[in-house]
Amino acid sequence: MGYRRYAFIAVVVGVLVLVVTLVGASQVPPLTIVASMAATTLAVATPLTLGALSGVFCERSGVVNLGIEGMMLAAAFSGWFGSIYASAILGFPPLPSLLIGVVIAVATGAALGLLLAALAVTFSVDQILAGTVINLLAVGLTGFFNRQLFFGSGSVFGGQVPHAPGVLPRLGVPLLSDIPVVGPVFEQQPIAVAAVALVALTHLVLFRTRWGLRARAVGEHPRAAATVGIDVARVRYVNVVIGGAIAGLGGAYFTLESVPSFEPLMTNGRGFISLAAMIFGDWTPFGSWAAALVFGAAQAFQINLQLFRDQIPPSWSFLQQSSVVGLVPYLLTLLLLTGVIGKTTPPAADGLPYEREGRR
Amino acid sequence: MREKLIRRLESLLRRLRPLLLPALSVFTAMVLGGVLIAVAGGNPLEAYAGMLEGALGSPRAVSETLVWATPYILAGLSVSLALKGGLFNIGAEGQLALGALSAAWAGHWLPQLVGGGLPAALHVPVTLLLGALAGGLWAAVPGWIKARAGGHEVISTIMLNYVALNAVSFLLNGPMKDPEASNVLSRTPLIDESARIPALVDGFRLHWGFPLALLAAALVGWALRRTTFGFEIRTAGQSPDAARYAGVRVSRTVIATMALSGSFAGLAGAIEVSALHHRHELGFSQGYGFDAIAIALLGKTHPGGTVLAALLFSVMRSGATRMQYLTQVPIDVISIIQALILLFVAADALVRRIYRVRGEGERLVLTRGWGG
Amino acid sequence: GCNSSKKADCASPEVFCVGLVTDMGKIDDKSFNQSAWEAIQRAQKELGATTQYIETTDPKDYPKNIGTFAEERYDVVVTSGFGLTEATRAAADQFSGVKFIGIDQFQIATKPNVVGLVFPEDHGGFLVGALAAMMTKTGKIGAVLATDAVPPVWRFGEGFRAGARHVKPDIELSVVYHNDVGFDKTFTDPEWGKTTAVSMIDKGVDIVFGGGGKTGNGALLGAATKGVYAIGVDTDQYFTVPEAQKVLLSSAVKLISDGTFDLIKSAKEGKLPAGNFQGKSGYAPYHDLDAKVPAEVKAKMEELRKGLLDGTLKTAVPPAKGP
Amino acid sequence: MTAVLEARGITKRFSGVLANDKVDLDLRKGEIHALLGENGAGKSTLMNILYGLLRPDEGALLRSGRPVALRSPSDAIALGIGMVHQHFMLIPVFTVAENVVLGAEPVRGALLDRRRASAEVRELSARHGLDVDPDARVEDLPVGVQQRVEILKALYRKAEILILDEPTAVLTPQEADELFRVLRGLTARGVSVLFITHKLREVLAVADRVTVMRAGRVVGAAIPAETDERGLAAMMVGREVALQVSKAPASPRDVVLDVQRLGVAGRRGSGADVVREVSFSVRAGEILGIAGVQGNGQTELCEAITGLSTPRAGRVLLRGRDVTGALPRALIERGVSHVPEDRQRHGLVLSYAIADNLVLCTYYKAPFAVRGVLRDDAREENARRLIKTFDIRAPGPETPASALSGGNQQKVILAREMSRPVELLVASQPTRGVDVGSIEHIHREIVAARDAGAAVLLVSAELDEILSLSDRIAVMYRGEIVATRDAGAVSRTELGMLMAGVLPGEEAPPPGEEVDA
Ligand SMILES: Nc1ncnc2c1ncn2[C@@H]1O[C@H](COP(=O)(O)OP(=O)(O)OP(=O)(O)O)[C@@H](O)[C@H]1O
Ligand SMILES: Nc1ncnc2c1ncn2[C@@H]1O[C@H](COP(=O)(O)OP(=O)(O)OP(=O)(O)O)[C@@H](O)[C@H]1O
Ligand SMILES: [Mg+2]
Ligand SMILES: [Mg+2]
Repeated sequence: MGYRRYAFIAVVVGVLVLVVTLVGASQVPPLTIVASMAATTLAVATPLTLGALSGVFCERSGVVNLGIEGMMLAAAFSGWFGSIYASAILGFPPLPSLLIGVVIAVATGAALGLLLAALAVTFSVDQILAGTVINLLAVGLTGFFNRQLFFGSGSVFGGQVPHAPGVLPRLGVPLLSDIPVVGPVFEQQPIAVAAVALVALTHLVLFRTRWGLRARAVGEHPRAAATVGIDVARVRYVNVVIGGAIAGLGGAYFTLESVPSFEPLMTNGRGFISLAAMIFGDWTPFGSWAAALVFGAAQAFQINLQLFRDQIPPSWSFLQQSSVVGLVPYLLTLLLLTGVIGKTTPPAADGLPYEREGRR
Repeated sequence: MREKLIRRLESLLRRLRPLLLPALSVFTAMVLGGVLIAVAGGNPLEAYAGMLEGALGSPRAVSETLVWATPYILAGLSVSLALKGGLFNIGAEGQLALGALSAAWAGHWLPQLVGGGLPAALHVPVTLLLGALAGGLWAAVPGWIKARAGGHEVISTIMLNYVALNAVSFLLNGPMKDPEASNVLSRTPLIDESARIPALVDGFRLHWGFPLALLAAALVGWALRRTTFGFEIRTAGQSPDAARYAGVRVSRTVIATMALSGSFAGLAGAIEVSALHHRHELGFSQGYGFDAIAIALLGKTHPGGTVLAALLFSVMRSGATRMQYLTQVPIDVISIIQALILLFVAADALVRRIYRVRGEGERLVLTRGWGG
Repeated sequence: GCNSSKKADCASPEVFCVGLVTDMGKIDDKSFNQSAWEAIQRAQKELGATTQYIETTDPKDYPKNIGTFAEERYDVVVTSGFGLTEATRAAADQFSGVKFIGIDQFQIATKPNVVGLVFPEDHGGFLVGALAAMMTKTGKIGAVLATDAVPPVWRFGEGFRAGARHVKPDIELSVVYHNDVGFDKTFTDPEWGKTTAVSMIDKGVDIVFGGGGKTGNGALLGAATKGVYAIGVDTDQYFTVPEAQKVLLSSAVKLISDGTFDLIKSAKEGKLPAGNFQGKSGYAPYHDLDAKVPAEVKAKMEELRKGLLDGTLKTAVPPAKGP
Repeated sequence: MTAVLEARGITKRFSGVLANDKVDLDLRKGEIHALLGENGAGKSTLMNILYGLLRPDEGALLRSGRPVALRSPSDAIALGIGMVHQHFMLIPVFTVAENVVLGAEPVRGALLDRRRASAEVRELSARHGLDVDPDARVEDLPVGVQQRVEILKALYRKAEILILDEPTAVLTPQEADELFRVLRGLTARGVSVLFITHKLREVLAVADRVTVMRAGRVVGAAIPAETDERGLAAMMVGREVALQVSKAPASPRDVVLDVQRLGVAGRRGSGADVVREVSFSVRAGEILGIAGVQGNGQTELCEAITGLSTPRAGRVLLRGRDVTGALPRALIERGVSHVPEDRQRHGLVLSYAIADNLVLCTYYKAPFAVRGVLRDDAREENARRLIKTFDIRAPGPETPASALSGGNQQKVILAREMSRPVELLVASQPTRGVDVGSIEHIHREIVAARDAGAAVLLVSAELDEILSLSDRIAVMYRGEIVATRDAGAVSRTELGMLMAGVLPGEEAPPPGEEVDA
């Protein structure tokens, strides 16, 4: 991703933070506001970052993943169920139960990745359609099993939902997290930390390793990759399954790290925003992360403006309407799509099925 | 004489052949759905029988099913038409909501604006037209973005869905909220009597919107095959490059296709308001856009197929209530079955393998990657 | 929820049938649909009623779903949610032999066979608002709520505001609604609720009132992670959000289940009232934090509660948000 | 002596097409073996089978006498087989080094060793005299250099057998000679080369042996010393072929197309223009040939003239009227016909019936449409007539264009473009990838258009085509017209030099230099 795009993102985030700081300055010390905005931004960005990385993994190898939303939702559910089952039925202590939940969530994501790969690679199904199928399926299945497993006398827990084992604990950076006011920024939960680590790791894998070179080759020109002995289908399968697993981790964030409960449809379209973040980030890990932070900052902006609604002059009061400021991420994405902030270039073969004996 | 008959029969079979795989897909999905119903402690046969009874068991049931079918046909048509033009319109949801919103406006505020009531012969068409227009304009935006910068319509329509839903929420909570003192809901006032589409048969909810939707499907089918504009849409959809080289203004066609597509979704919303709810109430249209995608794909983007698929979905949705009443099976089963139908229609190689149907699969190519 | 006697002859006087039509939510929403269903299940146990539910997936099915029960000659049809107000009243005209109980449905005019079970949510909100204002140390309190497009939510929120101002006029108040997502999502976004609560707490808020399905629960969890007091909504959330027990000061409650059951019972006895029936809204026990609440606060709370009950105290919150 | 590679009885079917029919072929150590055949004869299919990209339905492959099964290209690579494909198999956004090492990358620990990759490619290119910068991005390189990268890819994998599918199609005669020098060097080291070409001249010059295929079968073999072009062509097509078009001298009349100082920006919008200061004119009744190696701005020039892109500078006049920046349809209405370079992508809607493709530019006008409604009878009548006059070999008007052979697809386009009054015909690579028989037909049609009074702008990279059809010849190099000559007054060698950018009295530019995009 070009520097212009990063600069644009930095300016947007800067403006959002500045506005809130100015508005709230009379009530709360600026540093507190900035630290709080940063914390919100990071929290909101976590599932978006993971979703976007899932997209990067899949699409760099040439498979469009429109099913991130469904993968996250299904993983949020299965991980949550797994953690409760481990703690309530199997009697594990909270932390191991949560970790079991995370593993199950990641496995669920990977399994849906496998389904996407099977549809897209083996059956050459239109990939956008395949993603849509996964989304619909995830909504139906989580709703169905949520009912089956948790509700009514015949369910696994006999109608009484046992207590969830809580959420993943915070991990602090020893010295930094003790600093007053800004300290909490350095105290994060494991999935949030993993998201940032995965950004770097994904970058490393895609751009510095043999596998990454091959995966990108497959995403750019699968036939060329095939002619040097690369197994296109295998590369795509592996990448899509990894992508699914990452989306699964993003799903785990909702029920194992953020709040210990599952709700039907609780991902609330964040999978689609992830996809927008990935495009915004020009299919690069760091770019996607930066874009996820923009979306996070936009949400922090919206929450904070409502908090300081008394400080907003009446003529600007429409800004308090969360339905107005809530539009910021969507409008930014639309703006991006019109090409005014530079063009994005997807991998050349992104979304195109590859047939071994086909012509192109 | 006999030869002629045989030839007729053969041609009929040939014409029915495209229905074979979708039928098998539906069947397979129902079988799997039946397994889930059994898991949920229900009796699949009883459940499906209940569904059929609920959807088609009485004149009233049929009427209700067709009430469901009306927006499904139009929204499905919206998605189908766009797909014919090589565009994947995920934005039917937002377009429909805005169509409903402007119909609600036209039904209530327009007469005030022009000072006095309007005759129904004028008011109804104007209401529907404004709904279609709103949906069309909203859909033209992603068309323009695509034509201008190649920004993919899948992302832009998803974003515009959010924008539309937020805007509707804002308006129904604010400027367009029913000012009636007793009103506690986010909804517009009732539209005037003159703006309401009448019922088709007295005592039933089935309304003239249904034949209108069928007419629209017929019209789209005809226009796509028989008009120069339809030719342009198809050509730009099949091969935008070749179309451009042949002198078709592809950008304009893309925008026009999206606008037309959106206007059908908008019309669907307007009809719901004008014929059924008589007002726009927050959240009445949730999920139609996504059902519409499934319907269009199940109908293989043919207008006729879309109508059939819409009817199938209506039967499921409308019959679900009775199914649940009789067997207490979670309604989510319906969503799962619909997803499975879509899955099998998309991956028809799978269905071919299961039932050993021979022949080449015509691949459903909808999108050409993000690049457009 | 399976019921073997589904073919029961509801028309016969011996068989007492109660049906529930939910709003767009599901029967297991841990919120008002579920509360209503619990009441009906209780009616099955205690009154021997034949029971059944239908979940609505689209508003246009309201009449059909209500009609399904009415045509089977159910004795009582409970419709949960203000969204069904008009459909319920229309059905009451059509099926004069059936009794209807509409939860959260304010009746502007009385119909003989419909009773609206309504709650003064502003009272509950007022009480916990006052509690929060008295208990805060920083002088800053906040509310994290689902959409204000839903009147009960709005009344809870505005009641909270009024109550806090009532005891402490200069209190710093943040009331945030979640209007920026679709209508179906505003109650099911715990992630947002938590994030928003945490953001408030970062700015000095030390008591968070979370209201509106899962979104509100998220706010309680946010308070729990930050170790500040939380106040729940609808039911005594000490039992529904166990993770927040340590910090849960109280809840603004609305006794849907009790109110519904009482009405079903009156219906069985042939004494169902018409018009509006006021359910109870108040505040829940302090539970674990009982020792932390000073006696004078407890006394003041009781005083306020009595005042609201006997009408000497008014919240000044209108039934709905103006346009 | 056993062959290093042998195919025995190879049969390959694609749905309905018998692409290879019991093909036998053997390649001996150190030889250059040419494979000839008309378009669609099955040459590429056979090569792809030898490289493991396709699996034969029947038959066996032997490597140095031992039967082998090639499940994928990696098996072929392991057996020392390398291939340069008809369409380059390079990843445009990767560097040369990345492209070369892809699939056999040097690593250090878990990470790619880019430095070593670069160094190895540099060393390899020096050893074989294939000059190329390992760190350049492939998309920035001219095709001639890209081809070197392709050969380096094979050599990097230590190929002992090198298969080249039409390697010279995109090269100037000088570049082709350079390639053959490299190939000779390789065979001297024991490498065996199997190559496909349509240029009979080359076969005679460099091959040790020739095998000819037709309709999926091997129909003959020859030793260059014992045959000539005419004989090879007859063997390929199965009849005598006129290799030269017969045409009367031109009688040019008024100027139809006048291009004045045209400048066209590159696709990426930045950098130097890809067409610079180009001026020329074409008269009614004459053919102006534009010669040049692919990628020197011809495509962009044609697009600007036909309204498909807007020039950045200069003017285009049609019969004296300024039509710069006019829309394609406006130009079509004024009698401009265009046979685009990429016939499958730009010339046809492959999924459409022939009849629809034949009205692709005129569907909206009478008699094909009346008040916006299509008229089926007119469309079908038109198709029947054109299929007959242009000798399009197809089952019927409703056959989809995708089912036609390359030559017949081209005839459909020509039929469409010539079936309305033609003032100006812009024909871009009209015979690329078309079999010899169809070339004959297409050339005759182009000359007929000229004789009927059309101005013809013929763009071709094929020297023989340019020389035999044009009345005048302009040479394009790096976006400029570097020379214009009368067709009779220029030699092949001179044209080849001009196409390579060698102006009279200059030295050849160093190989490997980049075209600034
Ligand atoms: N993937 C494919 N699917 C279907 N048909 C194919 C495929 N590849 C090749 N064919 C058909 O097989 C036949 C042989 O094609 P092939 O590409 O081998 O010809 P060729 O001799 O290389 O021609 P050219 O001179 O154009 O390179 C043609 O009729 C072609 O249409
Ligand atoms: N998938 C396919 N199935 C059947 N026939 C095909 C297919 N693709 C192409 N063909 C036909 O086969 C013909 C011969 O194939 P061939 O590869 O020689 O085409 P071509 O026009 O020379 O293109 P290229 O430049 O790729 O060689 C094509 O012109 C085309 O009409
Ligand atoms: Mg070939
Ligand atoms: Mg070819």
